[in-house]
Amino acid sequence: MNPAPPRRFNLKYLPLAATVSLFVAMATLGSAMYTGFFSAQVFLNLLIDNAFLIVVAVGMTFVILSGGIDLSVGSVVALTTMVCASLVEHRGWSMGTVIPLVLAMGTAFGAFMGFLIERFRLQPFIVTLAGMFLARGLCYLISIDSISIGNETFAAVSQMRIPLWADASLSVGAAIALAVLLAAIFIAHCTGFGRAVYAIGGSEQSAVLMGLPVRGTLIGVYTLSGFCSALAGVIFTFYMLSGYGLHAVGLELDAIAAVVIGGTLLTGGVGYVAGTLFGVLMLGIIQTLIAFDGTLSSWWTRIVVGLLLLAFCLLQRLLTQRAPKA
Amino acid sequence: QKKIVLGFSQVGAESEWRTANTESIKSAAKDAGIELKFSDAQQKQENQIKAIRAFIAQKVDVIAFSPVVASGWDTVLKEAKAAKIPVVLTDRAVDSKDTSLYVTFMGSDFTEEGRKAGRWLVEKMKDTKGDVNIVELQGTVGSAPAIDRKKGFEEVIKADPRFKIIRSQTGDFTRAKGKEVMEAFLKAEGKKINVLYAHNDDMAIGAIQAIEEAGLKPAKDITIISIDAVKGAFEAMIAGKLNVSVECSPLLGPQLMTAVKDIMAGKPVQKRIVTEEGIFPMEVAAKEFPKRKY
Amino acid sequence: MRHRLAWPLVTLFLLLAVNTAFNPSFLHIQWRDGHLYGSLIDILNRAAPLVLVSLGMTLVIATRGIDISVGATVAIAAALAAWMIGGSVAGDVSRFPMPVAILGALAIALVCGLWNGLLVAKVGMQPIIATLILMVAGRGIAQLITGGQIITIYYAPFFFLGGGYLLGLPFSLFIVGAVFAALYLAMTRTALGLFIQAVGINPGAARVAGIQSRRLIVGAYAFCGLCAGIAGLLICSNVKSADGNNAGQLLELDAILAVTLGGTALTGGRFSLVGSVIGALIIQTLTYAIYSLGVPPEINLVVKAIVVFIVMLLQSPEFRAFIGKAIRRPALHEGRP
Amino acid sequence: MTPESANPILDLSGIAKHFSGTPVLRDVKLRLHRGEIHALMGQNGAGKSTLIKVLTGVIEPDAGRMLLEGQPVWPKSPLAAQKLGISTVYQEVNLCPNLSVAENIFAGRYPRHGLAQGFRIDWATANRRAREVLARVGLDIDVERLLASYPVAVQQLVAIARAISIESKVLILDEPTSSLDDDEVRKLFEVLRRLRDDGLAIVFVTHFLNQVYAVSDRITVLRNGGWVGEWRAADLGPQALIAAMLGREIAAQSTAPAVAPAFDNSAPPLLQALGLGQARQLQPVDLQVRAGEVLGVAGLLGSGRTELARLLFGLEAPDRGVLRIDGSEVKFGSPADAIAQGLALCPEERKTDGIVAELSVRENIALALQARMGVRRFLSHAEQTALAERFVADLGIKAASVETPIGLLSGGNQQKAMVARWLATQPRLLILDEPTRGIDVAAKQEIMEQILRLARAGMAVIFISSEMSEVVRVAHRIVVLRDRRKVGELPAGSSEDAVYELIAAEHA
Ligand SMILES: Nc1ncnc2c1ncn2[C@@H]1O[C@H](COP(=O)(O)OP(=O)(O)OP(=O)(O)O)[C@@H](O)[C@H]1O
Ligand SMILES: Nc1ncnc2c1ncn2[C@@H]1O[C@H](COP(=O)(O)OP(=O)(O)OP(=O)(O)O)[C@@H](O)[C@H]1O
Ligand SMILES: [Mg+2]
Ligand SMILES: [Mg+2]
Repeated sequence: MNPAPPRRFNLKYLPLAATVSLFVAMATLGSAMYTGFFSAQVFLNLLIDNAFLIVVAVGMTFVILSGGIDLSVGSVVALTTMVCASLVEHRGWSMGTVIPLVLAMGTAFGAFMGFLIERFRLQPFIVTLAGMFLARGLCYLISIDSISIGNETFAAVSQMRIPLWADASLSVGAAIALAVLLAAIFIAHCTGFGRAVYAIGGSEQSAVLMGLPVRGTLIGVYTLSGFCSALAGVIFTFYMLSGYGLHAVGLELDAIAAVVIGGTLLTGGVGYVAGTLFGVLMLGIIQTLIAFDGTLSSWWTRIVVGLLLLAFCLLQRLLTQRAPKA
Repeated sequence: QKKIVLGFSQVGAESEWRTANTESIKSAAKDAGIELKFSDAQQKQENQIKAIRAFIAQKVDVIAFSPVVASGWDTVLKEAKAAKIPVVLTDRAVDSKDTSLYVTFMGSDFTEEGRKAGRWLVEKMKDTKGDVNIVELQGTVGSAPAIDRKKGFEEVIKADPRFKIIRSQTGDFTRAKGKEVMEAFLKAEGKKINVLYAHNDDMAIGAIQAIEEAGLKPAKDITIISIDAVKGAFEAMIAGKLNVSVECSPLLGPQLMTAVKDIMAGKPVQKRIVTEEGIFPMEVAAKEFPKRKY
Repeated sequence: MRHRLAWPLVTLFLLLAVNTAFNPSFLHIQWRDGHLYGSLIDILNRAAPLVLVSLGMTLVIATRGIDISVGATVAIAAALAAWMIGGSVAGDVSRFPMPVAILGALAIALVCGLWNGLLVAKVGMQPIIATLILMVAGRGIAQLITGGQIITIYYAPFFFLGGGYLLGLPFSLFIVGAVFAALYLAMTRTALGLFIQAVGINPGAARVAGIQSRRLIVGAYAFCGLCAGIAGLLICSNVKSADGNNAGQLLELDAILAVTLGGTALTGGRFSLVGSVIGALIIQTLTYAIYSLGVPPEINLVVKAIVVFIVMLLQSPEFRAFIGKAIRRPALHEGRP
Repeated sequence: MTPESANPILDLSGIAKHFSGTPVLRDVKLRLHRGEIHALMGQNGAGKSTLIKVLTGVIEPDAGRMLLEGQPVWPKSPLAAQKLGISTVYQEVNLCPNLSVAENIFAGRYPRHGLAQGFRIDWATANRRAREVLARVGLDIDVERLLASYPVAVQQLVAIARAISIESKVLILDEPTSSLDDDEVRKLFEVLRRLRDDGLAIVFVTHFLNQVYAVSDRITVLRNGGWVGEWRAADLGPQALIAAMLGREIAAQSTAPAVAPAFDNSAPPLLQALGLGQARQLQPVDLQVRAGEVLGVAGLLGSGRTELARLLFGLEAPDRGVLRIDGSEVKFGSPADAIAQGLALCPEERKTDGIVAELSVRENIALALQARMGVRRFLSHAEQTALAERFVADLGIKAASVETPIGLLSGGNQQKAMVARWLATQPRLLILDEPTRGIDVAAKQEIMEQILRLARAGMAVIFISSEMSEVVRVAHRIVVLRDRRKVGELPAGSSEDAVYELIAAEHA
C-alpha cells in the first residue's frame, strides 16, 4: 500500500558498520600514539596471535545465534593440545593421524553436549559448564605438566610463514582462521543450516512449527562449535608447540565477548559472523595498544582494558541507537 | 648515548611475591637508567607471546620475561632471534632444546626449594619415632611451582618410609582455599596430622587459621613448612605459628639490569644465573625480619 | 513449589549420604570452645558467601540478565574494607572505625551493582558485556586499593563477622538468614516478585502493563552488587586478609551454577530463592566431599563434571521419562496411536 | 450425515487428548475431502487448535486414528506433516521475527542454485518469488525487511502466504482472519476458492459467522472437546450453528445501531490531542474524547490506528503536537506515566505486548492493576484470586483454574484475560486495540456490553477494531484514518457504508 521510505543504507548492517569503524578509529589512534604501531606486520600479528580465538569465536557465533552458549571451548582447546602433544611426543604418532583424530574427538564432544541439550532439554549453560570441567579435568588425567612438542613436522608448520608483501607474512594458523571465517559466512548466509540457526534463535517454537529441522540443527550447532574448538586447538598446538592443561584458560569468555562485541545478540537470532572477526580484532588491538604503551602496572592494565572496552561499547551503542526498533 | 630499552613481559599480579618481583624490576630499571616497557600477561601464555611480538615490532633492545609455563616458546623466540633481539629469562626456565634462543636464565629453582623444605623436615624429625603424617597443600594444578615443589619435596622424603603424605589437595596458592582445604583435612584426619607442607606462604597462613579454629596449636601440634618467605610468613613465624619458610627471592631487578647492561656492552654473560636463597626457620625470623624487603 | 525443589533436595541428600558413607564422622557435630563444631557447620559457614551471591544472582537472572562481575565486586569490597580497617600487628586499632569500614565496603559494592544496572537498563548494553567490563576492571581496582599486596587484617573485632559465633552457630549464618528473610519477604509480600518475573518473561508486556522495568533491573543489579559486597566482607573477615587478585575468583560461575541447579532458568522469569540456596549448598557439599574424601587434585574437575552431569540429568523430566520408557520398553507401542 | 463422506482425503477419528488430567479432546472426528473448504467451529477453548496441532504432529494424542488417502499415517513433527502434504497456519503467528519476510516464506525450502541446484540459497529468486506469493494475498511490501517491523495483520498474511506457497494436499488455517479487515478477507477468500477448485482440502477456523457462510462448504462443530456434528454449510443456519457451538440458544449478533448510551456532550474533554504525530508513522491528528464517551477508530490495515493508540499511551514518543489531559498538557515518557494519569491500553499484539506466558491467569489479570498501585500496596493472593475469578466468570474465560499459566490457554481465552487485565484497572480512559481478536460470538457480546456499562459509569473509551460492524455499534463518534492521516469524523449511528465511503472518498 504505502511504499517503504527510501533508504540509502540498509539499517540492519549498522551495528556491523559501527564495529568496523570503531576498530579503524582505534587503529588510527594507536598508529598516531606509538612508533612502530603502524606497520603491516602489527596488524597481521593481530590475525596470527588471535587465529585460534577467531576460529573458536566463529563456532561460538553459531551457538549464540541459536540462542545457546558454549562454555567448554577453552577446555576443549586445551584438551586438544594435550592429546596432540601426548600422542606425538609419547606415542610417536604422525601429524597426519593425530590431527584428524583430535578433530573427530572435539566434534564428538560437541555433538555429545548438543545431544544432551536437545534431547533432555537441559540448559546449555550448565551442560557446557560441566563439559568445561570435564575437558579440563581430562587434560590433567593425561598429564598435569606441560608437554613440549619436538616433532619436526609440527615445528616446521609452526614456523612456516606465508609471505604477503615486503617482509609482512601470515602464519598457517591465521590462514586457516581466515578460511574458516569465509566458510562460516557462507554457511550462515547461504545454507539451510545457517538460516535454520537464525530461525531457532528468533523463536525456537516457531521454527518447530514452520517445519524446520530444529533437533538436528541444535545438535549441529554444538557439534560445529566442538569442531571449531578442536580446530582452534590444533592451531593453538602449532602456535605454542606444546600441550598443557592450563592452556586457553578463560578463552570461552574472550570468545563470547568477541561475538557480542561483534554485534551478535546473546538472546539469539541477530548478528553476523563477520562482526565476530572485528570483535576478536577489537580485543586484540586493545591488548596491542597496552603492550605498545608499556607503562601500565599490572592492575592499571586491567582497568585500562575495562575502560577501553567500556568506551568501545558506549560508542557502539551510540552509533547504533538509530537502528530499527525490531 | 641512547637509552637502553628493555621490554619485560610479566606473568601477572597473582600474588604478593609477584608484586614484589615487579616492583624490584621497575625500580632497578629506573636506577639503572634503562627504559622499561612493561607488559602484564594476566597469567596467560598467549598474552606473553603477543607482548613479545609487540616488543619485536617496537624494536626494543632486550626482551626479558618470566615464562608462564616452560613449554611452547620456540616459535616466538626464533622470531626474536631473527630480529636480533637478545632474550633473558627470569624466574622460570623454558624447556627449549635450542639454548641459543636465549642469552641467560636467572632465577630460582622450584625443585630445589622443594628439596630444601624436605631436607629441613628430615633433619627436624630425625629424633622422633613412629610415622610422620604429612598433609600437603599444592599450588594451582599444573603450574610449574606446584609440580616442581612437590617433586623436590617427595624426592627427599621418600628415602625414609616413616614419612607419609596422607592427604594432598590443591589450595590454588590462596589463603581462602588453603584454609578451606585444611579445615576439611582436620575434620577427616583429626589429630593424625603431624606436618603441613604448603607450596606457598599464603596457603600456610590460611591453614594456620584453620588449625587454630580447630583448637590445635600451629607449629606445635602440627609442624608447618612453607615456601616463598614473604612478609606474612615472617609475621607468622615471629608469632610462633609457622616453623619454617624456604626463601624464593623475587628481587631479581638489579641482577637483571646488570645482565642487560652486560649484554648491550657485548660482555659475555653466564647461561644460568642462580639467585642466592636462604631458608628461614622461626628461630631466626625476628632477627631477619627488619632486613626483609618484601 | 514443592515439586520444583524436590530434585535439587534429593541431590543434596545424596551428596550428604556419600560424604557420610565415606566418612562416618561427617554428620558428627560437637560442642567445642563455646560453639558447634563439625563438617556440617563448616559447609554452612563456607557456603555463606556463595549463598549470598547466588541470591543476588537469582534476581539478576530472573530479569533475563547475568552478572559475571560478582567475583570482582567481592574483591573490591574486601579490599576496601581491609584498607579502611588497616593493618598494624598490634591488633586493637583500626584506620577508620569498623562500622565506617563496613559501610564503605557495602557502599562501593552497591555502586558496582548500580553501575552494572545502569549500563544494562539505561545504556542498553547486553548484560554479559556490561558486567564483563567490571569483571575485568574490578580486579584491577581491587589491586589498586591493596597495592597488589595481600592486606592482612589484625583488628580483632572485625573477625567476628565471618569467623565469630552467636548462639553456637557461625555468625555468617545469621547474616545470610537475615538477607534471605528480607529478600523472601520483599518477593512474596510486595509486588516486587511479580514484577521481576513479568519483566523477565516478557519485557514488552511488562512495559505496556506499566511496570517500570528499568528501575527494577537497576535494582536487581544493585542488590546483586550489595550481596557480593556482604560476601566480600564475610570472606575477608574469615581469612583475616584481602587479596585483590584471588578473593572471589570464579565465584560468578559457582553462583550461576547454584542458581541453575536450584531450578531457575537462565532465560529469566520464574525463579526460586530457596532453590538457589539449595544449589549453593550442593556446590559447597560437593567441594567439601572432594577435599575430605581424598580425591587427588588432578581429577577434582572430572569428579565435579560428572556430578554436575548427574545432577542436571536427574532434574530433567525428559531424562526421567526416557529412563522410565527404557525400563518399560515392551509397553512402548501400546500408547502410540 | 453427508453423502460425500465416502472417500475422504483425510480421515481422523477417535482422537482423544488430555493435559495433566483434564480432557481437551474426546473422541473427535474430522473428515476432509478434496476440493472443499471445511469450517471448524467452536467456542474459545473448545479444542479446535488442539485438534489441529494433533493432526500436524505438534502434540501427540492419547488415542485416535488418522488416514491420509486411505493410508494410516501419523506425523511425528510439523516437518513430517509438511512432507505428507499438510501445510498449516497456526493461530498465533508462528514465524521468526528476526528474519526477513521472504525468508519466513521460504525457510526450510529455499530456492537454490549452483552445483546442480543444491548448493547455495538463491536470494534473488527467493525475494522475487516471495513478492509473487504475497501479491496473491494482496500484499505489496518490502520482502527484505524484518518481519518484526510489520504489524500482526501483515504477519498473518505472510504466514498465509507461506502456507499456500507450499505444495500440499491439505491446507489448515487456524483463525487466519482474526486481524484482517474486510478487504483483506475478501482477497484471501478468492485465493482459497481458487485453491479449492484446484482440488485442495482446506480447514478453516474462524469466529466470524459471516465468513463461514461466505466460503465454507461444510462445517464441523466442537464443543468442550467433544464432537458435536458435521453439516453441509447450506444445511445449518447461523442460529443452529450458534446453538450447536454453545449447546444453547442465544440471539444472533445484533446489528442494531447505536446501542451506545447518551452522554454529556458539553463536558470538557478528558483527553485532547492537538496535531499529535510522528514523522513517517502518523500525520498530525486532532482528537478528543470525553468521560462516558466511546470513540471508535476505523481504518484499513496500516492506516495508523495502532500507531495512534501507542502515541496516546506513551509507548512511542510523538515528535509533534501536544496531548492534554483535563485541559493540562502532559508528556508521557513511558506507559507508566500514562497509567498514572488514568489511561489504559489493551494492545493489539497480545503475544509480544500482552500475555506474560509463564505467569498464571491470576497474576496476568492482576498485573496492570498491581503496577498502578505500586510495589508496596500489594494485592494479597486472596484479593488477586477474587479479582481473577470475577473476570473468569464474567467473560467466560475457560481455564482449569486461575493458577493455570496463561500460555496454556486457548488463544481466545488469552485475549479475554488481556481485556480483563485492563478492565480491572478501572481507568478513566481505556484504549482498546482490537480487543475482540479471536474471541467467540458469545464472549464478544459480553465484552461489548462491559464496554458500554463502563462508559455509562463515566469511563472514556477509544475503541479500535478491524470489524467495522463492531465499531459502528458501540461508538458515539468514529474517527476515520486512512494512510496514517485522519480523514474525518462520523457521528453515532453512521452506517458501515458511510465509513467505507469516507475511506474511499479521498482516494478518488
Ligand atoms: N499444553 C496445554 N496444557 C494444558 N491445557 C491446554 C494445553 N493446550 C491447550 N490446553 C487447553 O485446551 C483447551 C482447548 O484449547 P484450544 O487452543 O484447542 O482451543 P480453541 O478451540 O482453539 O480456542 P480459541 O478459539 O480460543 O482458539 C483450552 O481449555 C486450553 O486451556
Ligand atoms: N497492508 C499493508 N501493506 C503494507 N504495509 C502495511 C500494511 N498494513 C500495515 N502495514 C505497515 O504497518 C505499519 C503501520 O501500521 P499501524 O500498526 O500503525 O496501522 P494499523 O492501522 O493499526 O494497522 P493494523 O490494523 O494492522 O494494526 C507500517 O509500518 C506499514 O508499513
Ligand atoms: Mg484456537
Ligand atoms: Mg492495529
